[in-house]
Amino acid sequence: MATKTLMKGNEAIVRGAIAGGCRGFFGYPITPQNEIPEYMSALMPKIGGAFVQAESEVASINMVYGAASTGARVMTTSSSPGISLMQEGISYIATAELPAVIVNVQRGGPGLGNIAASQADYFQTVKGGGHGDYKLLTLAPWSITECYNFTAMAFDLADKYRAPVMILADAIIGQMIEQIEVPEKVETHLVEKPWATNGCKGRKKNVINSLYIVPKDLEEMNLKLQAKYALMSENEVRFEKTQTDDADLVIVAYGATARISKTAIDLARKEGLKVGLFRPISLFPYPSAELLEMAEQGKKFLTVEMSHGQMLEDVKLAVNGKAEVSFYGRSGGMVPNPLEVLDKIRELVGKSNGSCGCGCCCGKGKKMEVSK
Amino acid sequence: MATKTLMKGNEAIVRGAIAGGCRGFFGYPITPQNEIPEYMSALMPKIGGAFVQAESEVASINMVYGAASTGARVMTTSSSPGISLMQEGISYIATAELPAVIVNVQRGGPGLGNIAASQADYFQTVKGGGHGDYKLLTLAPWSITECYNFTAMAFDLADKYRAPVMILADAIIGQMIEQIEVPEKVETHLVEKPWATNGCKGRKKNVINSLYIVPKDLEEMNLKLQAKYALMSENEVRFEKTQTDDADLVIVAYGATARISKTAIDLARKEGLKVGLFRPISLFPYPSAELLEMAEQGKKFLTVEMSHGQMLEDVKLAVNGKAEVSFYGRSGGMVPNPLEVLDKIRELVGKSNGSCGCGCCCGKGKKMEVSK
Amino acid sequence: MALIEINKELCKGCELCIHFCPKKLIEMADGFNSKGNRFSQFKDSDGSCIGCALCAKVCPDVAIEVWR
Amino acid sequence: MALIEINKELCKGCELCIHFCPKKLIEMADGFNSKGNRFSQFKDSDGSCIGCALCAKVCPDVAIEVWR
Amino acid sequence: MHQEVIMAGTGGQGIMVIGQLLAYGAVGEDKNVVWFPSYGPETRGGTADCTVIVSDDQIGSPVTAVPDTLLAMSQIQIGRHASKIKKDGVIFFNSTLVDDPSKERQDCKFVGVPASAIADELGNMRVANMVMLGAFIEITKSVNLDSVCQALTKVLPSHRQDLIPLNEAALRKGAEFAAKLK
Amino acid sequence: MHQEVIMAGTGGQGIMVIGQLLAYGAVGEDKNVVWFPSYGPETRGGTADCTVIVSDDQIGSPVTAVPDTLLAMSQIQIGRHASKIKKDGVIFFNSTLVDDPSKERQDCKFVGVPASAIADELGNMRVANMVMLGAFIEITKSVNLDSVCQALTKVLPSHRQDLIPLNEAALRKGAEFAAKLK
Amino acid sequence: MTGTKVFERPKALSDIQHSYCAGCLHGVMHRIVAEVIDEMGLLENTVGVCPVGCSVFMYDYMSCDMIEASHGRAPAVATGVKRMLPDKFVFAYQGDGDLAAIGTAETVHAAARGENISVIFINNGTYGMTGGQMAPTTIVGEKRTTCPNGRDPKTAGYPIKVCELLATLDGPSYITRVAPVSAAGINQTKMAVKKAFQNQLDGKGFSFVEVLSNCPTHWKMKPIETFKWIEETATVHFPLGVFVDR
Amino acid sequence: MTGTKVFERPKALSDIQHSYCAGCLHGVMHRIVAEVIDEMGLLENTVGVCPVGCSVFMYDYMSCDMIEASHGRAPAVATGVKRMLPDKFVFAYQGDGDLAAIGTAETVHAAARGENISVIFINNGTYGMTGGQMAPTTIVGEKRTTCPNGRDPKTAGYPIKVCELLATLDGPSYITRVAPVSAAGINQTKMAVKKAFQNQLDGKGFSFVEVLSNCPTHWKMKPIETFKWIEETATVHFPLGVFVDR
Ligand SMILES: Cc1ncc(C[n+]2csc(CCOP(=O)(O)OP(=O)(O)O)c2C)c(N)n1
Ligand SMILES: Cc1ncc(C[n+]2csc(CCOP(=O)(O)OP(=O)(O)O)c2C)c(N)n1
Ligand code: SF4
Ligand code: SF4
Ligand code: SF4
Ligand code: SF4
Ligand code: SF4
Ligand code: SF4
Ligand SMILES: [Mg+2]
Ligand SMILES: [Mg+2]
Repeated sequence: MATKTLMKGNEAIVRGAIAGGCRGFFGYPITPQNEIPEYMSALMPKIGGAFVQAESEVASINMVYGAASTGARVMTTSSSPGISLMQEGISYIATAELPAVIVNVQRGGPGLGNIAASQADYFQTVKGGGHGDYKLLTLAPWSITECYNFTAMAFDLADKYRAPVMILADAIIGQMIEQIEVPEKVETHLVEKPWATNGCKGRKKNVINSLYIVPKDLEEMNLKLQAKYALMSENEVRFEKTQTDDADLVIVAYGATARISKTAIDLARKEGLKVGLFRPISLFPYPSAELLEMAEQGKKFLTVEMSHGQMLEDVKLAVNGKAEVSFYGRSGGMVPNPLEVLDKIRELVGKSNGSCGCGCCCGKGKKMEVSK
Repeated sequence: MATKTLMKGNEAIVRGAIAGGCRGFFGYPITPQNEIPEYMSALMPKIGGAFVQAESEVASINMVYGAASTGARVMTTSSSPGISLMQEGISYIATAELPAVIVNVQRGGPGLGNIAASQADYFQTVKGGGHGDYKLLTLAPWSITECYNFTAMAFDLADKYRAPVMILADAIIGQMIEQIEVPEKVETHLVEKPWATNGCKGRKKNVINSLYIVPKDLEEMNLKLQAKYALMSENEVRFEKTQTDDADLVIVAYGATARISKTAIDLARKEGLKVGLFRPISLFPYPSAELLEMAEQGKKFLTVEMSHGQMLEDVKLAVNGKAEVSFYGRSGGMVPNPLEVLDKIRELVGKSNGSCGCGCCCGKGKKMEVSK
Repeated sequence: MALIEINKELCKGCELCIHFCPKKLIEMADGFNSKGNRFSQFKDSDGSCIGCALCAKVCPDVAIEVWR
Repeated sequence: MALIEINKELCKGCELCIHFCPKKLIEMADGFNSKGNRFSQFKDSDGSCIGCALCAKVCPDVAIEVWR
Repeated sequence: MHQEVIMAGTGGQGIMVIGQLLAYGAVGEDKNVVWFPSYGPETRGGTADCTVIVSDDQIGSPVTAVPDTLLAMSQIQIGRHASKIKKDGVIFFNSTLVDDPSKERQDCKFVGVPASAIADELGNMRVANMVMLGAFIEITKSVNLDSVCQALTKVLPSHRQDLIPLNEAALRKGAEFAAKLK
Repeated sequence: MHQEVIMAGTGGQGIMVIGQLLAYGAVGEDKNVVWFPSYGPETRGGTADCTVIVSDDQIGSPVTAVPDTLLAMSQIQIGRHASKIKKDGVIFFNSTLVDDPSKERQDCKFVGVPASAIADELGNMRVANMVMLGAFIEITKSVNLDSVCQALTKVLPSHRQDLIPLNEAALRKGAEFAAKLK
Repeated sequence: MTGTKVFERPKALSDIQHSYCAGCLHGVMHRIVAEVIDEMGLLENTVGVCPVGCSVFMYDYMSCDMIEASHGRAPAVATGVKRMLPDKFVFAYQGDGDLAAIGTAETVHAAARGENISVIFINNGTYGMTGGQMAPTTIVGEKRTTCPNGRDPKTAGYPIKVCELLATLDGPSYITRVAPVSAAGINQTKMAVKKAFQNQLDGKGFSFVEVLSNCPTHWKMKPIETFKWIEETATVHFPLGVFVDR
Repeated sequence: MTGTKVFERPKALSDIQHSYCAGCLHGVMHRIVAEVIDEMGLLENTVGVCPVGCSVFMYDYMSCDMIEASHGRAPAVATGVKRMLPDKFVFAYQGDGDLAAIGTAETVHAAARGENISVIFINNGTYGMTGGQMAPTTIVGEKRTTCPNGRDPKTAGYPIKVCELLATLDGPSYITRVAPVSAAGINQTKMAVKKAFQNQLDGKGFSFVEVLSNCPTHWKMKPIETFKWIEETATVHFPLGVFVDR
């Protein structure tokens, strides 16, 4: 039977990865995710897996590229600046159609920033921080249990689509300790990998490559990728709705800010305000259709992020002008607390006309409110 | 008086940079921009500037970080994969508020891709390929003359806003040769740089830094950046409109695809089709207000890109559901030719109802039409 | 006659000065400074400090000044 | 009696084999192959090829085969 | 029962450990709990705070807007956090290192514990954190001291397990001291 | 006058150079011109094409949809480009290396120039490109041969300037040969 | 055809003809690598990693499994492969821009880790693929497109001797520099490659073969002249020999 | 106070107290760097570059102009500064994770270019700031959080001797390794820093001082024990001395 214990998010990511069949880890230390390589260095040898502390994040992602080429389930993890260094490698992995899991425990940015929680790598993750038209199937956990389950699931998804999968967490999710029911074992779906470069015994040679020197060929590769992303959009959209049916205002938030918003919503409901939570779990593919549907029901939206309005753009693209979209964000490691969100809710609910005064609906660059 | 000569785009970027006061170049070879470091290696020593062939793009961007810290006008150039490697450094430069010019002569991606023209680094450039909430003031030249003038101007803009400025070109623009009238001299606006780290003689010490360990401080830094970007949105929006006044359909395209679209439009006009061209010149800040205005006049839009629909999202965000937005794109180094665009125009103009059949308005991932 | 002064607030109590003093003229004090750190103190009853400044040179916190 | 065969279509006319042949049994041919490259040819009137395969070992295009 | 506490100190004072002890203790009693830390970059010297929420209900936000309690190891933390504490909340401070801070908040209860001194008596400065936790538990009753003592094996790193008796002693000394205050 | 030509070869055959010569020649006559290349990655062996558009009007698209003319240095280029050429367009090919391709397009004019052979006669294979350009100019009249010859100094790299007479000879030989075809 | 064939195209070479310039030693080195793979019977057991450089298409030219790495990262990619497949044979083939410039960290650390892989390093003193720029191995005074007046140590520094650099590490089991520009040199080169491969099979760890190679195109020399230059000049700055063998 | 002050806080140190752990040699090295800057009168002429590591806040602790570089790139940043300001004095201060892991390429190439900068390299055998992970300089057998059973060369390879590595290059003018853990060692360290700085003023090019440093916190030793360990163990694996002086 499943055991209930306390666990830190970073540890849950490690345990989930191993449950998901991860047998190779390549990473470089960076706060706030250091527990991940540390646990991996202790656990991988025990299960006959490989652990390499790489010389840099650039090396990490390229070791993952090579290790994934063999068909093994492998991963790397880092935090914002380190993920930026991986962008070339991620673009290669996506193009070579290699299954791999990447975890970003986001910290305050830009620049060296700090080690507190942030969600300002959303654009980098879902729009493509690297060059070219590729996408990262992205899952955003909001609890330690999801850290475990999503990481395990990520390896299946990576294999299913032959694509890199990103777990987008943040310093709160990674550093937080709470209860988790660790499942006895996780269902994993291992697939054949006839494409793997593991020696051409009994077959013709395999090549892992992202070079298509003839534009026509590269365009065909791109169309293949686009078809794959369309398929993900059909099959892998994940989200959670809470108290949205009767809601006038729907808060859209993921990860830690979704949890904070949940508390704010409970407080608002106590005040009789009709507010609900829409939590995108897959950030790509994004649950646009569901948002549009709610928009057409006449609901208003409030996006809450630890950024200056990044997912906000996907919400706006989803509702396509059919609903008012407001924004509340903190940045640089500042975390909105439930009361700040509650204030914003109070300000918005019951208010009839268009402009929410947050300055984020004007099309031009985004202003932000900071509770003083 | 200005001399009229033939020049290659990459050379024009070099000459424009020098005219704009560039005195330090740090770069690493990559096709299709190799002429830039090659010309720089010959010219910089002649004008008492510095040329360093860095050991990598990571080193290049960090040399730029150091060189810009001294207050000098400096630049680096690369192409898609190399720009991906610069993402951490770019995020640092933006946060440390250093003026610097970066040129991306885009090539086919993702991955190693190929060396033909592409516009698939749009997201990376304007949404933020690096971590955190920063933006790059981005200019997209469509002629050799603009390669020269925009690069020169970029140094002024970088100083004016203490921010990195990106010149987003592609293999066509970089490799193309055409006439240019080289101005006698370019007006440059040199500014005081009391913040520069050049020795603290007669003042208190200066520090160039992007670390703000206290979240409140980093949030304030972020708000300062956001204010700067808002200011750019007020002052630095650049675009060009041609034959849009009477147009039923407005093609939105930048750089090489704008030129191609221009020819298609001329052909369409010959057929009596009312089509115009809207060419964003600044990609950030994006000319959203102007697009919205035209949308409200009931015009339809067709975005033409060498990508699978990246700028398309900014067009949709701008018109905010008030107009139909169609898309035509080629990728992987395939370049749309004027007749393909003309066909798309024919298909769209005169057609009344909503769906353009390009599959790009469905909110879910983008499909694309490729002329067979 | 030489002497040293240890800035109690700068001291973190690493005890390196104590080990480096050839004359063993430094010892840990009781109590803590405002930062909650133990700190060392100079005890030179018979003025045997030679002002060699080894204590100061090894102090990571530059907490020691020396007079000679 | 040894001999070599030069694959005219693989040859790029670099002339390395010509320089490496101790017996000077290789020369450039007139004309071009279908790729527009000059190419070399084996000329061994009196069967003096010793089959040392130096020509083959130095050929960057693996255009030469040797029999002995 | 729903208790939100901020524990604040500087790196090396063992703030994270006592926060986790409280968390493990609470789980031992089948309560819901969330712990999360925030620190500066230095392993030592930098600020090191953690939030612990113990509740009978499911816990939403791990971030506390209005903590019930503050536990401060040294002076600066008072300044940084006292203002946030809820009206009639409790502020524990290490009176060995902190001068009476009661002026900071008229509407809170202040509990001074000479933790460093008591720890020193016990022969190891580093258990001042345990003394503070002991006092905290005695007064807030958010968990039983025994559950916390049992949790020591889980929380202390293997190379510190030999110090369990000392830590337990420190916890109890802290509790005793606090008991006397009532 | 508006002339769109694709010049196609493999790296090392000097396609880019003759394209640029045409461009510079045209500018010398105050025409508008755009040149742009596309190649494979290999310095040698890979495909190397360029597009040249010469026009009396402003030039929009640097990309040509329906070229008026193709200039092909060797076999493969015919296959790659012949189909694109406009009806009644002209296809120049290096007949030393290309077998008669006229079957590829019934509706185009084919001009075979034994460029490699002529170049070889001139004692340097590498000027086959110039022979082709000479023939192209003679027949299309898009610019004057002299303007192109003058452009040689601009286009040839400094370490090749000594070869100007040879290149000029090759240009003229190509023109002569083409003249005979009429 | 009389007699027996004593020299033919190795099986490990695919039948796609490479597109290197006439006289480029990349072709010779591919053939040698392929011959050794054949002779050691490794074809079906091999995963090769090729670089970004003129040899970027090596994955077409070999008939074993191949991975095309990003520029400079072949040692990291090979590490990833070898760690997951310790029983397979893994080699990396890299140019000097790839290995000694952008890939410096990956090279040094794969060597320091003693990764059980074999690396073939083609030092031709330039960036061939991108058009003949200066490389970290370009000798002082040599002209390249980014040092048009010749490499000036005052601004561009000095060439890196990679064998000597890596020989300071404890990880490598074999480090050698060869020059396949003479009959003897070609044979030595093949023997070096063979030893590097055998070391991996013997689990000895990182093996490294630096090959003094050429670039007739960007050196602007006839192929045979590049051979002469390597023998007379390159070997002076990059001495041949065995630097590590343990 | 009688007598004259013979030892006081150098001007080049700001009055912000650093937050290093008790007994950490980063503090001593900051003081030595500051003293040399004072004694050579460089304060107003200096641009310092600090790393990402425990010494990331060095920009607060020095009173000269400072630049905080991204992790490992200080040599590239310093290169950018020096190229634009050849007459200013430019130093970089880096840890062993910063300089010998992620920054390997930037270090090797700044040295190979003979960049006229001075680099102070703090080798404490661990990643202090991130919590005591294995560094490229961690000695075989030593326990760190990412080699909890001690560094095993079979999987983690061998430590890198950076001085020996860089000494194979022609660019550096001065390379030395010192250990400020004794009265003599502290004096030698200061002399080494002084020479490294003087070399730059003399335009001699790249100078490099490796400092065998400590990390009482993650080594889990008392400060004085770390001194003993450095003298008895570290110096065996990382011999002290001058490796280049020209
Ligand atoms: C990240 C990145 N930077 C730069 C390039 C461009 N590039 C391709 S090959 C090459 C260097 C090739 O030189 P070398 O490694 O010496 O190989 P060679 O062609 O000489 O055999 C460069 C810089 C790239 N493809 N990717
Ligand atoms: C790109 C990037 N990767 C990783 C980190 C995390 N990080 C910060 S400091 C550090 C290593 C510090 O070790 P060292 O350089 O030896 O300095 P020390 O703390 O030991 O003095 C690391 C890996 C980072 N900030 N940026
Ligand atoms: S100066 Fe010398 S003798 Fe005096 S206290 Fe310091 S170390 Fe001891
Ligand atoms: S060396 Fe300095 S910090 Fe350490 S105990 Fe002595 S005075 Fe205090
Ligand atoms: S085998 Fe020897 S002798 Fe015969 S042709 Fe070749 S090189 Fe000459
Ligand atoms: S060596 Fe090979 S390619 Fe060169 S000429 Fe001889 S046969 Fe031809
Ligand atoms: S460019 Fe140089 S290295 Fe590349 S294939 Fe040609 S000769 Fe060989
Ligand atoms: S963690 Fe180690 S290196 Fe960092 S300050 Fe503390 S003792 Fe010094
Ligand atoms: Mg090379
Ligand atoms: Mg260290």
